[in-house]
Amino acid sequence: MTRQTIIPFGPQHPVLPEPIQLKLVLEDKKVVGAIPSIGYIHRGLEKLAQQKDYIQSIFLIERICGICSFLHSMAYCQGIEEMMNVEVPPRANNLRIIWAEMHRIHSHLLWMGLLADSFGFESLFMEIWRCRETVLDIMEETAGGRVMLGVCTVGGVRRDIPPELIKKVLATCDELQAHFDHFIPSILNDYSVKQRTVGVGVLTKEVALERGVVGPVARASGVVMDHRVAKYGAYANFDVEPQIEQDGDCYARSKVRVRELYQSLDLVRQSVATLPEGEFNIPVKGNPDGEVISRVEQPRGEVLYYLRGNGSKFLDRMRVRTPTFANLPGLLAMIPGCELSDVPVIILSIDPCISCTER
Amino acid sequence: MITNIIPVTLDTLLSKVGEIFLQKYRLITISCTDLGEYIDVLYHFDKNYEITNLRLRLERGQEVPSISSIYFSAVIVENEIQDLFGVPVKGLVLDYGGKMMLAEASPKAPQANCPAAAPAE
Amino acid sequence: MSAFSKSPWVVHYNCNSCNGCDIELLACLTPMYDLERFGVLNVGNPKHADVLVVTGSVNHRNAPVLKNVYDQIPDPKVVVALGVCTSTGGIFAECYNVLGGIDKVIPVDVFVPGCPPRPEAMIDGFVKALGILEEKRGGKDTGSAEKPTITLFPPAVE
Amino acid sequence: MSSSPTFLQYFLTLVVVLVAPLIGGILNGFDRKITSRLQSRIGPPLLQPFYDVFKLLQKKPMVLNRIQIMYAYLHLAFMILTIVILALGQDLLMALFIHAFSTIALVIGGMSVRSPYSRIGGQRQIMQMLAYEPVLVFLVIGIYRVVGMQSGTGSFLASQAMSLGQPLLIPLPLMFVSFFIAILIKLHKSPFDVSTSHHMHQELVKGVTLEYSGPFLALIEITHFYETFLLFALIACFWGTNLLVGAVLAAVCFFGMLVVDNACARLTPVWMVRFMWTVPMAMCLCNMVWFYL
Amino acid sequence: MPPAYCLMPIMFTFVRTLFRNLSRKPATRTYPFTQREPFANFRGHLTIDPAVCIYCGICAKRCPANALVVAKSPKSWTLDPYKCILCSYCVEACPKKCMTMRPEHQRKDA
Amino acid sequence: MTPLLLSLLVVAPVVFGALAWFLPDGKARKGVVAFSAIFMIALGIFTATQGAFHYELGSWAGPASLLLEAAIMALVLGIAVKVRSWPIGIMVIFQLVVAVAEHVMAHEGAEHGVLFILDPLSTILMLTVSVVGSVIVYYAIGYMDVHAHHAPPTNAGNGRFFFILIGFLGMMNGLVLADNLRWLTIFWEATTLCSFLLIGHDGTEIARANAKRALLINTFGACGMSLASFTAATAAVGATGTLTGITTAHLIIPMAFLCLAAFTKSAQLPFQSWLLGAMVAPTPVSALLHSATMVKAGSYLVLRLAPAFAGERFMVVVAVVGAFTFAVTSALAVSQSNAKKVLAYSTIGNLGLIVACAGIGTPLAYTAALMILCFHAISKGLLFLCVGTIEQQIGSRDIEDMGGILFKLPMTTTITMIGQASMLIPPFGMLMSKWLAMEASIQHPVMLVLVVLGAALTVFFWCKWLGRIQTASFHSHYTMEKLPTAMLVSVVILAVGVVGSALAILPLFHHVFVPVAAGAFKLSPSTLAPLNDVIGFVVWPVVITIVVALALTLLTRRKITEAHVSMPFLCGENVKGTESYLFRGPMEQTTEAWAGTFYFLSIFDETRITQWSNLVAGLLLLTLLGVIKVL
Repeated sequence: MTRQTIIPFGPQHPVLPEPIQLKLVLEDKKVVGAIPSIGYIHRGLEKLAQQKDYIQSIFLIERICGICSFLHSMAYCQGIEEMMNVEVPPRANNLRIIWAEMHRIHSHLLWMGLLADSFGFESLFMEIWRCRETVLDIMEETAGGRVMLGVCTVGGVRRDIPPELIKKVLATCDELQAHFDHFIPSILNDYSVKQRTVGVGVLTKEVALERGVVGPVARASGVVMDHRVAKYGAYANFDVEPQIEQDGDCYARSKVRVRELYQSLDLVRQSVATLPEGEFNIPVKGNPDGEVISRVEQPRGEVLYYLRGNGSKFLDRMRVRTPTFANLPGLLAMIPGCELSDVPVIILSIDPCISCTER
Repeated sequence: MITNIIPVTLDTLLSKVGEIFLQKYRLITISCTDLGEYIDVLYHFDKNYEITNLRLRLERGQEVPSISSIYFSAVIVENEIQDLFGVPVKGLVLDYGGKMMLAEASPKAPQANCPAAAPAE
Repeated sequence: MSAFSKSPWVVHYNCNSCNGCDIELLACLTPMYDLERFGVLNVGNPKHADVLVVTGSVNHRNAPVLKNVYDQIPDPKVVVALGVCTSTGGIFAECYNVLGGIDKVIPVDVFVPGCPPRPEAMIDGFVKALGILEEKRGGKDTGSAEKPTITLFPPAVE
Repeated sequence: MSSSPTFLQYFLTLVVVLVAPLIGGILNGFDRKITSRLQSRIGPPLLQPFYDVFKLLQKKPMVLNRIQIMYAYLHLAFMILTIVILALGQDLLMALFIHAFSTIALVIGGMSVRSPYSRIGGQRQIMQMLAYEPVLVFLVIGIYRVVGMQSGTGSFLASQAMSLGQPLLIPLPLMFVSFFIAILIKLHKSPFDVSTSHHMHQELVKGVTLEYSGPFLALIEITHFYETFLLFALIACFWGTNLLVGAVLAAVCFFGMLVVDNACARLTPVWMVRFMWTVPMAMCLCNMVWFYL
Repeated sequence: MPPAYCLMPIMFTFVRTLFRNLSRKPATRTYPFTQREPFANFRGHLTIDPAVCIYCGICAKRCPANALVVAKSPKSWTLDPYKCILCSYCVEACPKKCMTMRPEHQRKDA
Repeated sequence: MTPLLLSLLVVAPVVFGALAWFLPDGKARKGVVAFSAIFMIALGIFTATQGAFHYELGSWAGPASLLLEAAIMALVLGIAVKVRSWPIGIMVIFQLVVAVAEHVMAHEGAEHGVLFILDPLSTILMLTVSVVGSVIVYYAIGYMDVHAHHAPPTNAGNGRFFFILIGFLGMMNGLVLADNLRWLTIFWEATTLCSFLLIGHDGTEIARANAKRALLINTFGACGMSLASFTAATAAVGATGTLTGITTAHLIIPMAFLCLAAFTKSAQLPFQSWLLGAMVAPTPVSALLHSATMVKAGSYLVLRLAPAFAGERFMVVVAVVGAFTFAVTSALAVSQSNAKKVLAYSTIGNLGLIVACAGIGTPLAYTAALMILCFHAISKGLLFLCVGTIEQQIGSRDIEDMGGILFKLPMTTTITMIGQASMLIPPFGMLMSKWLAMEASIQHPVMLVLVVLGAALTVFFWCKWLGRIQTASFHSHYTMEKLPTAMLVSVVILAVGVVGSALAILPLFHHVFVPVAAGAFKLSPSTLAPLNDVIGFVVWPVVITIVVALALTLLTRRKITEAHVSMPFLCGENVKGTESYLFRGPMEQTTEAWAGTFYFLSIFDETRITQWSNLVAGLLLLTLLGVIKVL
């Protein structure tokens, strides 16, 4: 009866900070189909990493994604260390966790702000991003970069956090926790916010398993999966409880991430409390050889590095499977049946990182 | 180091993947490495944080069957392999025809190590 | 400064960026840096914009998109390129799918170096862009921005 | 009575038409300034809306077709006409229809281009009209009942509101609240900014105004100034017996609007229509029932 | 979903924060009118003391972004700030420690 | 003079029609049709200038009416047999029985009332029928030429079509002028028959089925008519066989039956389905019978009787049925993408508004109803003709397909826009009368709510359509479309009528509508002075505003050249080239971006709303039965 509406959603679209295109097909006002078009941001980074030596690659790999850059370099370094049988000093492991969890906080806050923006809650966005500056400041002070920390290296970390800064880190944690209380209720309880998130973009547990989604998206659908449980690095010393929700809608994803914020704060504190004295990096000799898979839980979910060395300082293969890459098929299952105005919310609810996806 | 590697051939790939699917494994991804004389394809599956890998040795010019009819989530990665390694993938549920990651004007099969496609270093 | 350069509306296009510059640009708009002090609004739509902010380098797929977005901004307009990728391709310059800086596709008025540039640097870039916008309104040809390298020689031995 | 306005009325109307955009613009400036402060920012200068308009007027025109130009002018012209008719004390319901046509002009202007986002924005704008028009009609009819039906004309802004002896707010409290909600829709404030939105908000990439740029967008902005002025002038008239109190009332409502705008997520168009056709409509009807009892 | 009016009381949860913001000074850092002291650790821009440099070229070799070019004769050290990713790998690699990463970002006119 | 005029008004069209039937296809027939159209216009205007008249037939009128009725009944019975519909058959036989019974039982004198009457009210409808109807007949000349080419082969042929179409004008005039209820019933049935034949004209399966349904429902209405006549003629007190005789509360039962008949003819809920089905007929038929004239007959009847019953509680129900119809059909029209169906729903809604105004029964409401009756005929006739033209030119009547026709059919589209604007904007008649209706309904809260909601929904669907038809890309030049003269001329005439009536709305209001309303309520026009004030001020300011805006547009427009035209916003993925709405999508395929119009099918679900509202309307009708208590 009526003709289908076909609109391009992206690449240049204000609610998507990153270029991805969804060809949306609407019947009347219901979205019936979405076909993604990617490649707007494909650089060929895997190939380049094979052309640079394995230390230089760290800086490249940090720039796979500007949001979870530290966790990328951490996963990569862990892989190389495993290949070269390097034992990382315990202090470095703990420092890595401090930065990793702070990165998770900053990433989740960023996501939360963008979500607020996607349903037009501008002042909530502003408030959350103001809070996020606190994390950025402490990262800048400890690591030397606001988003590109550049501290992780093979064999440890490049910088230590001196005791006076450790105090500041703890103070920041308290400040953050106090600030969260101002806006978290709005994300979780506000009627208008719930209207936009509850029951929107539902991904059932079955579909979540079948489509292989990861991270908060999977956890919000009731899939128990948090790679930190697998005890890599210093996570071996802490108990990480995966945050699970059953509903699988955008609201459940918010809840999971909100709880992870507090969890991350807790992990930072634990990590500070158990920070051992000693070296924070050890010199590394030789070149990587063999095959290794390194997995790390990023803010968006599990990232997989498949590294293959050949005894030279260049790798044969550096393969990254980023969380958004795994979540895209899940996204395609959420969209059909929603309304056009829900599309931005659903897309943002998986916390897409296209630059990760396409590398 | 990677343990748990099960070698498969082109003929046994689909049946093996089907078996793994029935055991409720999750497909993490497919890694592809061009080793010059042949292409090495690794299928990573996960269950309870344990990885199981299938290793497929692919001769140059061979076509690989798509597992996207079993694991839909393989669509994107298989398209990517098709794009970047120039390995034709047969039976994709959603076939981008080599234009998912790469544009019309991009270099073809850039990650394949064959001399024709390798960029000058 | 006339009213013209007191109201620069911005459209942002992420070309090939790793998100680092994007989130720093967004951070510029948030309370801590608040670019709206200068009248900057992120309009998200090239038709309403005066300033095109680009992050990231150009690849084969997004080059025509960038050109389209640029073409859809009514004159007079200014292009601000944030970050080293936008200027030269940065660390990704050698990637097979990277064409290089955005000046290969559109004329650029301001380059802001940094990886990513910190918000203060971006504000500097915007302030400079406002000046150029003012000149362009007067019909002046401002040319395109330069990317000077810094070369140092050993001091002459006395 | 509407029969023939005096020369003085014509003169005053001219003054109102000239001053209205200035006041509307300043109000918009306050809007942005206060919004910024609510968000803990410094925000733009107070005169920023005027800078925006001046800038837009200096931009090169850019269009998709020539038809949309006509609707930008019609949008503005009918908004001014609404103010003229109200200032001259003519029929309120007719003023409402003319005001509605001003919005229709914007909708059709947005829909006259084939650009998909603009068209969808246009249709959402119609949904907005669908949501608030009944409330406004009921308000007008409520005013008729209060001011007296014999005349059939409510010379609203001028004498009658004052001659009533009591402020309109007293007999029409529920309608006033509904009107306030309608204002949120009219000015595209959250949670009702579905067809287009202001400031940094992005809905459908600016929805119905998407394909207007430069001078034509300036026309729409100026209309927006007029509309802001009109709506808050109407609010002030709810306390027409003492316009000073009315101004305070308007200021309070203005601030209330900003708070609501900043404390709500954008809701979906369908929710908006459902809400408007239940809660505010029911309030209007309850208020109406008083007069039929 | 329950009808709208049942849930009205928990709308406007954000109002408290808004009024809190209104009652305080804006959080804005008024750059460029006031400038914050940069953190000592920040990697702002790269400088070199040409007098100490021995023009060995190690930094150029290490640089992941190829932003450095070092010529042996005539001796020169060239930095392309529009390529430099500020990783400070060169600073660590320099045998003479003649390079420093300054905490201020590079000003346009510098 | 009067008998001559009368017979010309009623018989001449039939004669012309017969002539058209027997003439061969071609110039001769077209000439006859064109001449008859012009003749009827002239005759209508001439008759109107003659002023009111009464005319009584001789004593032969009674038996003649019985004979004529029997003849028509026989015809309908034949059709009933042919279409195998026993309900129609039974109802026809029932009517015949009632007619005979009335003839036998009628009180003395009831038979010899004034038989034909032309008063100001009937003048208005007669003029509308003659002028608008004739213009549509003239349009049909061009339309049927093309229609024959791509419509399914018809078994009837254009000759018969024109016979019925022109003959219908006579029947309609008879209906308007007849005062004797028996004669009224005859013309009533005759128009039903015309409608049946014309709906089935194309001879397709669906056309035949819809024609049958129309016949069924209208025969049901005719039963009401027949009963009304019977009860009026045999009433214990104040028995009269005439329409104008039904003035007192004693005759409320005939009034109720008349309302029933009127509701079926005007397709009020729950009888709306036949009118929607009737849209399969060729467009001139839809324009003439199913929008401008025949369906008005129902609301005209209610309107004629309204002053007498003003204030009766009974009329409140009538008014609510009308207002309810208006609100529901407006909602249903939102969900339609078939242009003719939208028009059909809108027509039903406006008829409902007339009925509602009649039910309110104040002079103000009465004036509003008169204005809608008149302006709606012009506007809707125009819109139907435009849709007919568009349909023939683009081969679709779907609103979605009407994008971009502005430059294909600049003339038709502009006129369509005027037609649509006339439903939406002051000072066009439709909007002004809707405004009056709203002001009038203030007295009745229930009606007020329904009318306000209906009006809001009306804006909704007109806007969507208006937005769709002028969607266009940039064209620096356009060329006028080539249309058959008949189609072009008639559309232009109606468009001029729409604009002219808008400009002249003040004089029309003061000198035509208000006096008629005053006459109906036996008031002097001066007592309606406040009414005059209502419409007072607006017309010229609006006209000036539009002119200023258009002038500014023209000034600006000249400066806009191809150089200022940009690509639409497609998120940056535009494909440059001739068609600028293509974008590069997944797999590097170019796709056309397209924003369809939203019809909110899930909310305004036609089937569901129809079911529920039919139920409600049926219950409302049952409350009409309450008049039995008068017995």
